[in-house]
Amino acid sequence: MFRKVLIANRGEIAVRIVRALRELNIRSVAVFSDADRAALHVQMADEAVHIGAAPSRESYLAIDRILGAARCAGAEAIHPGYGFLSENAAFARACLDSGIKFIGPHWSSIEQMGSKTAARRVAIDAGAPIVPGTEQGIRDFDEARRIAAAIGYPVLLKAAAGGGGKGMRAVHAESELESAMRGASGEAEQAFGSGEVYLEKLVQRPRHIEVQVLGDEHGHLIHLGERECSIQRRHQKVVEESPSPLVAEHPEIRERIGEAALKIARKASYANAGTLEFLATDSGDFYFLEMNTRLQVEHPVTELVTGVDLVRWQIRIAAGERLTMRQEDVEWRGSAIECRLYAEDPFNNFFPSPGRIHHYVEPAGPGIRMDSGVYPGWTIPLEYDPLLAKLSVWASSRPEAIDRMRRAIYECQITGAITNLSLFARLLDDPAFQSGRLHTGFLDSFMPEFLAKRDEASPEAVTAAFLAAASREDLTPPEEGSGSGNRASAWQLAGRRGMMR
Amino acid sequence: MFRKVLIANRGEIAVRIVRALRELNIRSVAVFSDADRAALHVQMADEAVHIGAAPSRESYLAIDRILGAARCAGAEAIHPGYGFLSENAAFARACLDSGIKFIGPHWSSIEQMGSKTAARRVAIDAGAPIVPGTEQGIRDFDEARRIAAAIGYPVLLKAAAGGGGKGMRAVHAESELESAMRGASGEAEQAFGSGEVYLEKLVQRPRHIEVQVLGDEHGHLIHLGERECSIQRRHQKVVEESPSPLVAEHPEIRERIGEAALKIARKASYANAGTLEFLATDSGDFYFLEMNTRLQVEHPVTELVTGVDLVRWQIRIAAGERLTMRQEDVEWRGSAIECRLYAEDPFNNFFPSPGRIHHYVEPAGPGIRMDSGVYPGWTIPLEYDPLLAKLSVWASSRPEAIDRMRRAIYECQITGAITNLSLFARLLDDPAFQSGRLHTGFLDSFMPEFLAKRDEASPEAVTAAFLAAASREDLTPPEEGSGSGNRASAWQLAGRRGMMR
Amino acid sequence: MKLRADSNGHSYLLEIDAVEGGKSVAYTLKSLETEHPADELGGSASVVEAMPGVFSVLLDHESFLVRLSPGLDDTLDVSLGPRRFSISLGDLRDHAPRKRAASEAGPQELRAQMPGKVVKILVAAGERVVLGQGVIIVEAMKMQNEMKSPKDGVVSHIGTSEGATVAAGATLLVIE
Amino acid sequence: MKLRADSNGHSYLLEIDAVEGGKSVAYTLKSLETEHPADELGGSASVVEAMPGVFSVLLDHESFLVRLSPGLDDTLDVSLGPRRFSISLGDLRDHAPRKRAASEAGPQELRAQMPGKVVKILVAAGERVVLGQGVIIVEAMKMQNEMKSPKDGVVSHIGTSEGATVAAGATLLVIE
Repeated sequence: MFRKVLIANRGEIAVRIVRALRELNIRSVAVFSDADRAALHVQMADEAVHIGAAPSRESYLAIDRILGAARCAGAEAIHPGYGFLSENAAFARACLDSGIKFIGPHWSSIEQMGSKTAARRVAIDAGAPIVPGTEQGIRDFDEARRIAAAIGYPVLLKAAAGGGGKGMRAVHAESELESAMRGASGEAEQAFGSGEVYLEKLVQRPRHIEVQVLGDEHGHLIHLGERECSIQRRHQKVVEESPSPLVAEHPEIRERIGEAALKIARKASYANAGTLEFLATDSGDFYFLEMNTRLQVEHPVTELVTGVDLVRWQIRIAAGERLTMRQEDVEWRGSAIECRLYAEDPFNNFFPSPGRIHHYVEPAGPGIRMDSGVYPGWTIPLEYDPLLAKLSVWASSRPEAIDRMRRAIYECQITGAITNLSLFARLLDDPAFQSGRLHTGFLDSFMPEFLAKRDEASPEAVTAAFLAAASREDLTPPEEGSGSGNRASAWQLAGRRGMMR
Repeated sequence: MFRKVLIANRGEIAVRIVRALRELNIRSVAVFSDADRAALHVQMADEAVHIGAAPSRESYLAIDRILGAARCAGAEAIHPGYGFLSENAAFARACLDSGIKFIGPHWSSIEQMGSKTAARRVAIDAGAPIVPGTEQGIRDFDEARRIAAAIGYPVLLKAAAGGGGKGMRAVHAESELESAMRGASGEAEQAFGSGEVYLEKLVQRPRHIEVQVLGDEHGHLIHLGERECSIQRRHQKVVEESPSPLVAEHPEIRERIGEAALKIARKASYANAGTLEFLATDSGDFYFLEMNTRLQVEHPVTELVTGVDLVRWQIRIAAGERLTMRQEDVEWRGSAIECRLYAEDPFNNFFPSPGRIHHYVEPAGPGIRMDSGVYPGWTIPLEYDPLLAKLSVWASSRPEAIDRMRRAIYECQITGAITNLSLFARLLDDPAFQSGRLHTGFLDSFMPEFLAKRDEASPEAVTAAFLAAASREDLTPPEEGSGSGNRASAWQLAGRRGMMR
Repeated sequence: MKLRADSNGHSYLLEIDAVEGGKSVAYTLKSLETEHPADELGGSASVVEAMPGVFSVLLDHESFLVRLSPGLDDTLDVSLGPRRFSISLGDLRDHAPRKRAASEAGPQELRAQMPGKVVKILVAAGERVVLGQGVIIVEAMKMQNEMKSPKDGVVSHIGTSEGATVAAGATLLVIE
Repeated sequence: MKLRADSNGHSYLLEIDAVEGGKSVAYTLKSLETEHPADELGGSASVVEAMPGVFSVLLDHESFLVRLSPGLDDTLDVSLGPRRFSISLGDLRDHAPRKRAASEAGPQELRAQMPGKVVKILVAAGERVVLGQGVIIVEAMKMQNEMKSPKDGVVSHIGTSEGATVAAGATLLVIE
C-alpha cells in the first residue's frame, strides 16, 4: 500500500480524500494556490505544498507543478478528485512516466472514453443502447420516412453541421415529417450554410440516470447500481439520488442498465471507479450518453446505499489490490439523496455569491453525511467553482429520506454568503419531486413557481429577530426634543441582566 | 399520528428526539430547568417550557411539572428518553391517567421488568438462561458439592446477606470448595452477622452483550440483534458496538440470544423499544441479567447496522401503528462503534470536568454520526451527567470501523472542558481491543497502561503551537537593561502582514 | 421601551417592558402602516445570546434560534431555520416608510453585486438602452453574469473597464 | 526575534526571522536545558489564523492545525489533532526553569479542580493526616470525588464547609 498520496484538488473532494487516506493510515499531501493557503483541505491534510497563483491554470491545472509537488513531498500516488486534471489523459500519462501512480483508470481509457464519438463507438461495439438514429445526413424524404419508421416516432431532426437548437425539429408523426424536414433543412442552410439534416430518436422528458462501475487492475469489474441526477440546471447537477425513483418502481431496470454499463466498461478495459451516463425514459428505455472516467461529485449516494467506500477502493485498486466483492455481493439498502450546496443566489439567476462565511452549522444526527470544504470565518475565493459542501442523507425509504433532508436543511446554517439552501427547502416540499416524476427539465419548470413565491417569514419569526437584535443593540436613550440618532436601550429598561442570564 | 410531543429529557437524547419528531412533521416541546435555558435541546425544539430549578428532582424528575408542561403546551404524548423518568412506572401510569401517551412500554411492563428479581422470574418462566445457581443459602458442604457439580466449575460463593465483594470466593475445582466455603462463610459472618452463603456459576471475563427488541401494541415483536458493551467503567458503558466481535466470529449466537430475548420480552407482553442485557462467555454461553424498558444511550449502533430508525418507530408504535418489519426482514450490514464523549478527565480518575466549551468541531464525512447536546460557547451545567455527545461510525467491517473512528477522533475537537477523547485515541490503537477479545474488566486492566504513558506531543507539534502563539501575542520589545515584562513582537519583526494574508 | 422595527419593507412599533423577576420581558408589535395594519402581536419573551450573534428566543413557548449577521447599510441579516430575511431597528421617530426599491425614475446606478471581473461591456457611454437589455458581463467563480439595464434610458457613465476587477457594490454603469 | 518557549516542563529558545517575500518565516528551536539538550529544529514556517484561536501552521510541508485557548496562569492550552498540551511564551531572560510540580515540603493547599458542591469533610482542623488519606468529598455532575491528602501532615486550615458550592481553584484545605 502507498505510504504517501498527493491530492491534486481542493475543496470538499480534497477533504474527502484526506479522510479516506487517514483511514488507510496513508499520509496525505494537499496542494494549494495563493488563494487557498487558509483552505480547509490544507488544514486537514498531513502535508501541504504551495503550487502557484490563484488562477487554476497556474496551479490546479499545472501538470508540471503538481508533479513537482509530488516529487518534492515524496508522494507515490496522486488522486485527482473530480474536475481539474481528473479526466486529463496527458496528466495520467505524465504520472505514469514519472513513476507516480495515477489513482484512476489507465490514461488510454481516459483518452478513449473521454471522446464522445469514440465512447459512442465503444458502446455500439459493446452492444449497448445509444440514442438510435443516423450519424450521416439524410438524402431524401423517402429515406427519412423509412428511418423514422424504423426507430419510431417521435423523432428529432437535427442539422448535421451545427447545434444550439438551430435546424432542429421534433416530429411526432409521419404526417409532420415532410414539412418539418423542409423547415429544419432551410433553417440549417441559413445558419450553417448546409441544409443537411439527420434523424435521431426524440427522448422526451428524459431522466439522467448513471451507473457507477468499479474495476480492479486484474480484470474484475462490477457495477454499484444507478444514481438519478435529473435535477439539474444548465447541465449542472443539483440533487442526486439512489435508487432512481424509476428503478424503485421497476427494479428490473437496475440489472439491465447495470449490465449495459458493464459491457461498455469491459469493452474499454476499464479499471478503477467510473460512471456511465444514460438518458432514460419513464417506460424503462435507456441510451448511453457518455462516460466519466473518474470519481463523481455525487458518489456519496452510492456509498450510502451500497455501503461500499468508493474512495477507499480507488486507492486500494490503484495499489494493485484485487476487488474482493463479486457482483452478487452488492446489496442496495434504503434511499439516499444528495443536495449540492452552492454559493449562488437562486433568486438572482443563480449568480455566484462568494463572501466571508459568518455562521456555519452543519446538520448532524441520524442518517446525515456532510462533505464540506468550508468553515466559519473562511472567505470563499472568487477563482473556483461555487460548490461549498454536499449534504447527503440516508433513510430506509425515499419518503423518509426526503423528510430527513428537509430536517437537515432546517438545521443547516450558512450566513455571509448566499446559498441555494432555500431552493432545496422548497424543492423537497414539491409534490412532483416527492412523487419521483423527474426529468432533466424538472428544475427549469420548477423555477418560475419558486421565484413567484419568495418565502415570507412568519410575524412571530420576525418578532423573534427584532427581540434578538434589540437585546444586543447598544441603543442610547433619545434626548428630549432632539432629532433622531439617539436611541434608547430597550434592554436597559427591560432588565437586560435578567434576560441574559 | 401525534401533532405535538413533549420530550421529558435534556442533552443529546432530547436533540435526537427533536430530530425524529421533525422528520415526522410532529411539533416538539422541550422542557428545561433553570440551568438549561441556553441548552441545545431548547434551541432546537419547536417549543420549550420552563419546568423548575436546576436540581433534577425539581425539574426533570418532577412528574407533576412535566405533566403540567405537557398540558400547557397541548402535547399529546411524552417521550422520556433514557435516564430521568424513563423507567419510572409511576410516571408512565400518571401519563396514562392524564390522557397523555407515554412513548414506551405499558407501565406494568416497566414495573415488572424494572425489578431484577421479578425480571429473573420472567426469564425463568420463559425458559431463557440466567446465571445458574441457588438463591437460597446452602445448608452444608455436601449440598454445595452437589450443586457445584451440577452447574459446573468455576463457581462463585456469595454471602446471602451482603454484597460488595465481602464473603465472596471464586472456586475453580471441587478440591478448593471446602476451604473456600469456610473462608467465605467466616468472612460473611464477620461482615454481615450471618455466615450463610450461596452458589452461582462464575462467569469469567464476561462480555456484556445486550439485545434490542422492538414490539408494537398489537403483539408483534422482533429483535434487532445484539450490541456489545463490554468496555465499561464502574458499570458505565463507554464504547459500544454492533455486531459483537463474538457474534461476528460465531454468527449462530445472534439467533440464539435474539430468540432468548424475544422469549422474555413476549412473556412480559412487551411493546415499544427495550433492551435485554446478558452476560456472555467466549464459548458462546449467555445469561440474562436485566431488562432496560426504554431507549438505550447506545441505540445508534443498532440503527447503523440494521438501518432501522428506533426513535421513529418508538413514536409510530406509540401512535398505534403496526410494526411492518418481520423478523426475517431484519438485515445486518457492516460494523458500527459508538464512543461516549464525557466531560471527564481520564488522567484524573475520570473526575467530571464541566466548563465553558471553547472550540468545538464535530467530525464529519463518510460513515460518521454525531449525536451531540453541546455547542461552542455553552457552559456545561454542574447538575447533570457529563455525557456531551456520542460519536458513532459505520463501516463495512470492524477493522474499517476502527480506522474510521480513529480518523473521527482525530478530527473531533473539544476545548474548554477536559474530555475522554484521549482515552479513545489510545484504546482504538490497542491490539487487544482491535482483536475483539473484550470483557467487562477490559477497561480497568487497560487503564494502568494508559496512565503510564501520557502521550507526548512531537517536537514539531510543539513548535507549530509556539509559532501559532507567537503570531498572535502582542509582545512589546524589551527595553534595554529593563527587567522582564516587556517583550518583543516576533511577528512585527518577522513580517506579520505577509504571513497573515 | 418603544422602537421602530423594519423588515421586508414593513414598519412596526416594537414595545418592550420589563417583567417582575427579570427572566423575561413583555412585548407588543404593531404595524406602523395604516393602510396595511398587521395583526398585533404580543406576549412574554425570553432572549439569551447562546453564542456571539446566535440568540435563543422564546415567545411564550415558541422557540426560535435567531442568527444575526451584519447586512447592508444599517440592516441585520437574519437566518432562522430555513428562512433568510433582513431587519433593522431604529428610532421610533423615523416615521417615513423605508424605500422598498429604488425608484425607476432618475439616474440609476448599476452596481456589482459581488466581487468579480468585468468580462465585457456591451454598451458605450451615451448609448440608448432599453429595460432588460444586457449591458455588462461580470464573471466570478467560473460563471458569467450578464447584467441588464434596470430601465429605458441612456448610458451616462461607465465606471469600469473590460478586464478590471471590481469590488462588491462598485458602480459599473449609470443609466439616466 | 528570540523568545523563550515552555511546554511540558521543558524550556526552549525560539528564534523567528523574516524571509524575503513575507509569506513565511525562518525559525529555530533549541532546548534551554543543558542537561537534556533536545535536537535542534529549524526550517521555514507559514502561519495563518483561520478562525479566532485556530491556526494553520506549515512547517516546511508539514501541516498542523493548532487550536489555542486560554489556560491556567500565563499558559495556553493547545489542541492539535488528538493531542492536548500546554505552552507558554515569554521573555528569554526568564532563565529559571518552570516549576514542574508543587514541592512536597511546606504547607500545601488542596484546591477544587472544578466547580462543585462539598458533600463531606472527612477531617477536622488540627487533625493529623497521611499521604493519600481521603480528606474531603466534592460532587459535580452526579459524581463524587474523594480528594486525598498530598502529603503527611496536619490540617492547618479548612476553607469551606459541608454543603457549600465551591468555584474551580478555591482553596478547600491547607495541610502543613
